[in-house]
Amino acid sequence: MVRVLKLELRGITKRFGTLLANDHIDVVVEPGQIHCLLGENGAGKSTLMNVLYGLYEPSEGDILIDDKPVSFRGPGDAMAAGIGMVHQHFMLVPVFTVAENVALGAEPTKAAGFLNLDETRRRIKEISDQYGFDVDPDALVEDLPVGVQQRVEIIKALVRNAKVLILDEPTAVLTPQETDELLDIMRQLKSGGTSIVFISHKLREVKEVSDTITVIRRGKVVGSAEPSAPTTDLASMMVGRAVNLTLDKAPAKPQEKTFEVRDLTVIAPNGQHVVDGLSFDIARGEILAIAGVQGNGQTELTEAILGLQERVSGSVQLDGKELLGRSVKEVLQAGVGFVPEDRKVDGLVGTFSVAENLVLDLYDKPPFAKGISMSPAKVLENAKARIGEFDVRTPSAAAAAGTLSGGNQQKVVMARELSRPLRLFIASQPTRGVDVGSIEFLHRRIVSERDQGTPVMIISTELDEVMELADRIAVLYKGRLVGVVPAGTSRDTLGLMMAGIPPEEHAHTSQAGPATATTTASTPDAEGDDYV
Amino acid sequence: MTSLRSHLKRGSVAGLATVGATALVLAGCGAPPEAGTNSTAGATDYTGCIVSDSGGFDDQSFNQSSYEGLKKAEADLGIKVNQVESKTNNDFEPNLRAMVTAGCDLTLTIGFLLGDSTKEQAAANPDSHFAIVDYQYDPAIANVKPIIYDTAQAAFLAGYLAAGTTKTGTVATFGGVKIPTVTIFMDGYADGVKYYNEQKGKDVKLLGWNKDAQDGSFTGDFEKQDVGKQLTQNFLDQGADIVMPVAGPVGKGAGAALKEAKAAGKDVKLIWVDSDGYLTAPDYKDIMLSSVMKTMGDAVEAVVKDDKEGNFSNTPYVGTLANEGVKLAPFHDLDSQVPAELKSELEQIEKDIVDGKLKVESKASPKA
Amino acid sequence: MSENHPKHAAGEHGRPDHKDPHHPSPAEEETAAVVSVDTAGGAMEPSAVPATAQSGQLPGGPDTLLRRIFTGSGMVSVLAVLLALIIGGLLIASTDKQVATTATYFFARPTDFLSAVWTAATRSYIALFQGSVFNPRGNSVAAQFAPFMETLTIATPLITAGLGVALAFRAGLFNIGAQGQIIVAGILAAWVGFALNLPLGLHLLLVLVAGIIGGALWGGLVGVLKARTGAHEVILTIMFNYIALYFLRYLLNTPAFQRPGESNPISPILDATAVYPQIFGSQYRLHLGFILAIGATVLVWWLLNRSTLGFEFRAVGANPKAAQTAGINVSRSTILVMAIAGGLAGMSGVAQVAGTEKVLTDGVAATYGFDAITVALLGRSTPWGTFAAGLLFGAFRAGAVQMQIQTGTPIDIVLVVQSLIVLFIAAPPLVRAVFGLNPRRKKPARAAKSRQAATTGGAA
Amino acid sequence: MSTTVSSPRPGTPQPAGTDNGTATMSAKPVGWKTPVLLTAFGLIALVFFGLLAPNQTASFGISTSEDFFQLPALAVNAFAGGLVLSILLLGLAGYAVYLKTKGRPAPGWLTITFIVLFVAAFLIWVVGGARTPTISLAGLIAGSVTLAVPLVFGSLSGVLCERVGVVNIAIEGQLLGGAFTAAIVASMTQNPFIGLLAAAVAGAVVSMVLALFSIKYLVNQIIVGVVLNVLVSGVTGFLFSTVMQANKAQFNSPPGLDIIEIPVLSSIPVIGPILFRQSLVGYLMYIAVLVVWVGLFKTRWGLRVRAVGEHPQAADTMGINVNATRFWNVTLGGAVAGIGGSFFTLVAIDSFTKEISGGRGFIALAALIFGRWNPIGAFFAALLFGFADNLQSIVTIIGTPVPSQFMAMLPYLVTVLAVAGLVGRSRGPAASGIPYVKG
Repeated sequence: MVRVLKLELRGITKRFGTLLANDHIDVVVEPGQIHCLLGENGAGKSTLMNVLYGLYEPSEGDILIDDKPVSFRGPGDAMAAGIGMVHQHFMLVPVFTVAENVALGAEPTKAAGFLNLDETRRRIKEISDQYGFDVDPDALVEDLPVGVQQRVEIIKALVRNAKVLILDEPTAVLTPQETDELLDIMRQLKSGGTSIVFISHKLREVKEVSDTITVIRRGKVVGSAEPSAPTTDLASMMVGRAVNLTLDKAPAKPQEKTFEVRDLTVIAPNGQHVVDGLSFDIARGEILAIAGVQGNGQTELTEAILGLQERVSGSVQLDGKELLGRSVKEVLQAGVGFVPEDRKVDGLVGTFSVAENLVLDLYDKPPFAKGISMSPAKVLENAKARIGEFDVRTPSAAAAAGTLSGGNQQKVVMARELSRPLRLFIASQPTRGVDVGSIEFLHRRIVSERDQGTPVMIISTELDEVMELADRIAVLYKGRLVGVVPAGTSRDTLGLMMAGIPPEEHAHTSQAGPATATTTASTPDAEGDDYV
Repeated sequence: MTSLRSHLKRGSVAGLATVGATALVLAGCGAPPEAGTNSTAGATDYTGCIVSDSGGFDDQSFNQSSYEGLKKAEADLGIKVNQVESKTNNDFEPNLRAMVTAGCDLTLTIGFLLGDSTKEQAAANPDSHFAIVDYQYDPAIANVKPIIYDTAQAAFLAGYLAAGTTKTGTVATFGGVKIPTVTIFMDGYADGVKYYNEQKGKDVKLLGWNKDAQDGSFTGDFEKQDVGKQLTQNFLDQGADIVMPVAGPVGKGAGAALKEAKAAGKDVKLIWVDSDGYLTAPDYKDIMLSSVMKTMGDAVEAVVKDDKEGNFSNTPYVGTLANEGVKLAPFHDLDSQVPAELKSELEQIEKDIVDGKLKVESKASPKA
Repeated sequence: MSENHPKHAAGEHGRPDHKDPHHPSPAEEETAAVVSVDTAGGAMEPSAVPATAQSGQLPGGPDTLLRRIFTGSGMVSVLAVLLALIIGGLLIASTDKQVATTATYFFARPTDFLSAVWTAATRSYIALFQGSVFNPRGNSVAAQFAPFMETLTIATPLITAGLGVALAFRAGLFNIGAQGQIIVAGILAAWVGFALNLPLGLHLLLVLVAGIIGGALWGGLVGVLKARTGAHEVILTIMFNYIALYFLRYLLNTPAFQRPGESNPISPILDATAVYPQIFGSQYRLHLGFILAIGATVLVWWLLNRSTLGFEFRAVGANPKAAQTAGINVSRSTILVMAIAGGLAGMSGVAQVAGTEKVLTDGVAATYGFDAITVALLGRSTPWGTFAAGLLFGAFRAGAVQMQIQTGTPIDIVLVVQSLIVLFIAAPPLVRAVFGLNPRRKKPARAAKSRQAATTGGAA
Repeated sequence: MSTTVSSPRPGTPQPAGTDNGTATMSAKPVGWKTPVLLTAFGLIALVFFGLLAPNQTASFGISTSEDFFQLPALAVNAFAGGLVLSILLLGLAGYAVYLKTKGRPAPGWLTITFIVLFVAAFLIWVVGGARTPTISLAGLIAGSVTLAVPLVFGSLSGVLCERVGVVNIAIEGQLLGGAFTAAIVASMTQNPFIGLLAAAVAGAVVSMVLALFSIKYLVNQIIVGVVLNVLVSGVTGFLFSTVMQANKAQFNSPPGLDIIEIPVLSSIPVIGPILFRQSLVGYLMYIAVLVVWVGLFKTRWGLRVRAVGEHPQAADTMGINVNATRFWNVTLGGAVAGIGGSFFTLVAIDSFTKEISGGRGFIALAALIFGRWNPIGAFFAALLFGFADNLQSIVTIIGTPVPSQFMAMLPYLVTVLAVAGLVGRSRGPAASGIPYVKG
């Protein structure tokens, strides 16, 4: 067997300006181990790994390989030292083929620098066969499913003979089934002699696959644990307090159905039916959660309702009025509140002040504007009220929204959308990238909006969030509705539905799921599905 | 980034240092002059000033010729010269004003674009004298002397010459921008060709200008010389063998194209304008058939001389064949290629024009 | 719950390794404010500088020239101007005859060379100053201040066209087309001015309106094409400049745009009722257009900061996707902002034909359309910044005339100095480095270490 | 590895499912735009080039006197020719409409065929209506290539810069800088080859400023480009007035690069002159297009360059120094444009004048976009602009009722049409224009 590496981080400190992202972190990765770094989003795990991978220079501290200190000028050095990394957001060039992506940076060439990708193709085949990956070296990466893209990333590392593989939140974009496959691959790699640094905040996976666990909180190592440690202990270590965050939610009292979607179809520019004949409706005082793995038409569904999609057919009616074919402004005026999935891109203008962002879709309505003249005083007044009401942590109402933390940004978006009388509330990934404290707050606001009698539609890829908030759950797969099931449906059933299998085909698993389904400490977090 | 930065610094600093040091070592070893050698030229109080239009004094056209005329006056008459170039139309007025305040005795302005500003300054400073090239006022202004040219007369000769010399039966002309001082050349040239055809019963074709339609080929500016070259190439492709560019520096493009054609074995010729191209564009000596000259420098010098001697008048100076203000330049090296018969015909035509027997008219001609 | 949410929770939530181009991404946005403050102080941490903290990023945000001057980076602006002037001075000196002469015996008597360099550069700049601000040699107070009036006059079209460019910048559009917009405005305004006979007041008003409409049409057309087809406005505006110029040349060759009895491509002089009155009488060229330029600056300020339209423009400029999601019609904004920008540039066209030139020629736009871009950049796309930058560049242009007369330095030097100023102001770290203001940072230790790393890495 | 550059949001790999991939902005929507445009142009052709065409014979010379063998001139009756071609055009437009009703986009060949036929119809119409209805087709094409030479170099510079993620608006400045330096250095050394080399260096220096400011100081790339154009214009104008004009013989009379004819081959009609009767710069143009294309798409260097332009983070994580790659590529681009600039002063003409590049850098920019960031596409786009330019020149020679000022607008109108009508929302390299800030 190939010799394996011992990797040690000693006193790693990383500052960004005055911000301390990593504070004297010590971690030892023993050869041939799966070492888990457990921590909330924002705890500093990824920064640490970027330091280890040579992307950031540490402000202080040393990296040791086999007890010898090394320092990496860039990822090239790290790779040469036998460290490979699969980033949370894949580092693949979408318009390149698999082979090109794998070759990049260490390209086999013929004379005069001409590429010789045959060698790369052969290696990809080899590794694919060894680990049972099904990867076509000549496929364009942008055409591949996420799971396959992730395997391409793993191949990239293996082609470079990585002895230590860093996996940064690898399961965030996977279905439960794909996650299980990945865990299998990890075990395989380990038995082949590769050490793995597994970064996650999902306790179930961590416990299932890790050999050692190091818990990081706010940039510091707060302790280490055995995988056998109780889930609740791990969770409170990670979050820094006892976690018992089940949402207090009164049962829904659905009234009349005021929002109806019929045969909604959205055709993407490339001709694909990204939303395909959807029909559902939502009653006042009810939360419908749309579950599904990311990229199954959720974005297009919400954009179609809002009027942002061009090629749409079918019907979307709110209070008996057709929404399709109207401008975004008209849809918003009809009483639709909308929280987009990517607040930085769609929800906020980062360089605008918090106050301006709080009126981003109200700026031309009284009292903020008379004619085309705006009243800064009224905008400010509104901002102060909303900031107080939603507990937005900002230096001032004039601070640029882009400087706030993710949770506070999300509060700004939510505050804006909930500040006007709504006839329908749509929130897409309402708590993505948001800290635990804010999640609780935002969830309570969503439920209270429901309790005021507004139909609410939640789109989330996080099963925990779906299960916690929903009164009914609709699962999307490849633009189609797999089924609409009641709130209490088990995690396994939902998982299978997210893979496209309708509930009637796996009825036997619907009840009495495995122990994992019991939610003792449900603290859904940023990109993840579940802690447990 | 680190390596990039250090590389940059090292590279640029080292490079600069090398260049600088070399230059100093090479150039810095001379001996200093003795102090106190301050030469003062033959002194006179008379100051002649010139304001160019936006073409600048290097336009190889009227700004340049006028400027050279004034410089000649400086050398010959010992006057002081002040000059200022205009970059844009906005500079005309401040430039002119500055000249007047600087105490110029005579201020020369170039081109119709300066017409209004000159008029204004002339009115504001009735004691100062002005002269304006290629523009005239109706009615005349007491302290402004227009210097204008009936260029069509000389261009007529050039047209006749071209028609009489062409081997292919096709001649061509093009302009820089369609303005009267340009089209007057083209009109005369066209008429010359036409006259030749009438006299000889031939059918020499003219490309690039249609006098009746008052439209033709223009490069669009006085800058893109390669466009002038390509245009000339196109003329050659269309069968022309003699080309007269009326486009300032862009004329060199025509010269370049013809020179190439000549090198490729074609018998082609160039007719220059404004100055004697044989002298001012010597690169094209061997294809320079003749030039349509505006002897602006002489006129300018004469006007300055008159004024200096107290003989200023506001009657327009009109350059014609008669007063040699415009003329056809000698054939120089190509003299042998112009048949004696044609030469005498040209002399006769010149005489007829001078005598008024032959009228050369252009829409752009100076008003009588 | 609040104690669990410290103000600066270690900010790595979201996408730590994802570098969003428009957002400060290192360790998340939360840190951006802190970081930018930190970098402004001079401690450049290349890996932690958010793009928006860099001065070149457009649209400019709220930091105006004025504010920059009164904050730490004000010094940088001053130094940037100084540095540009020094380089320009060196360029002047390098071609100076006296400098060349003294350089030949540099080693024998270096002081001659140095004083020649000094003289060549300062002589030009003194002339520049005398031609733009105050001429002590003037024989009356009025004459002494005449250069300043000239500066204001030349600044007028620079300001309005610069505002047009700046406004478009703020909406995320690069309006390189002020030149064409000035031309089309000039055509319409001049035609109304010389072809119609109308009473005083009404005539001028109509000239102004015609010019603004002309510019707005030409700019708006680009907006329409951009909004409908997605064509890039940089290319479109450049092409539209040429098209406008050739169209103008065509018109100037038609009798309708020529003086009766003449065939020169120059229009009749505008009627006396159609020209801007001169503010301080006929001794200065300064005309009503300058007051209107001040008005335009106020208007643009109001538009951007106090109107719903400006809110839309800025939102579209800063984040078009968010703007669209918030119900703002991005296409409409694009068209509208280009039309208004064109209208502002159109005011420059009017200032030309009704203010200084009083006729229409094919040089009506001079180089104002292109200068306006640098003016807007220097003004950081804020209305008052643009105003100030317009004055500065107006002073350069006005002074350049005097400089040329007195010293023979070609006006092109102004282009050099202007563009250098914009470059330097956009890159404060460079200026600080040149003047030795960057705190020295130790690097050698790292280099040694990384070499070792490479070898170790190779062995492992 | 096709020529179309398509990527979603800059720098974000799409975590999307396979066949339901989220809407990528690059994919061309099957809209009505193309069919409607084609139909409109077909109708214009029918009315103007067909029905309203003069009943005169337009003749197109194919051979020049120097050619190896002579081909007869092509003579077409303007009316009949216009009618036939416009009917063909309408047929193509109809096919596009038919495809649209089937939900399919018009294929690339259809648009290209349409353009070619439309240009042919226009040519026949304009020549048929002229006073002298004869033009030399060979000359038209050869001249187009000549006029396109600086455009091709300029757009290659753009390709090299944008492919690596830096927008290059400074092409104009690079051309001008190259032209100036070539003139002054070749004059001083009396050696055009040294001049050519110096032009490349000058272009590279201009580019280095662009690279320095946009990469190191993160100044907006378009701003740097715009300002650089002004700077180069100012510096060359200043030195022209002060240095070159003062001593033309020493500083502004560069020896030119001669036309190198390849025997026999250069005498092939039409093709001969454009391929085998060129100056060194002309031959370099063909070589440069090929080298850049092969380099970008077949070599390690190209793979890295494109990776940096598409997804710099990905390149960085694979150990590629993003900013150094950008810096040197931008510098290389400048050198290429500099060589293009030398064409003005070493090939076309034998001296420098102010603003000799005359805005060609911007046309090159348009060619780059029209050519979709592909060296070969940019080459053909530049040829199209050269063609439009030369056509207007020839048409004014033979005399047409269209005023010359309008003919002069032709290249610019073609650009607007190309950019607005045919290119539309196509996207360049995903990371183009975005500074890469590590960390």
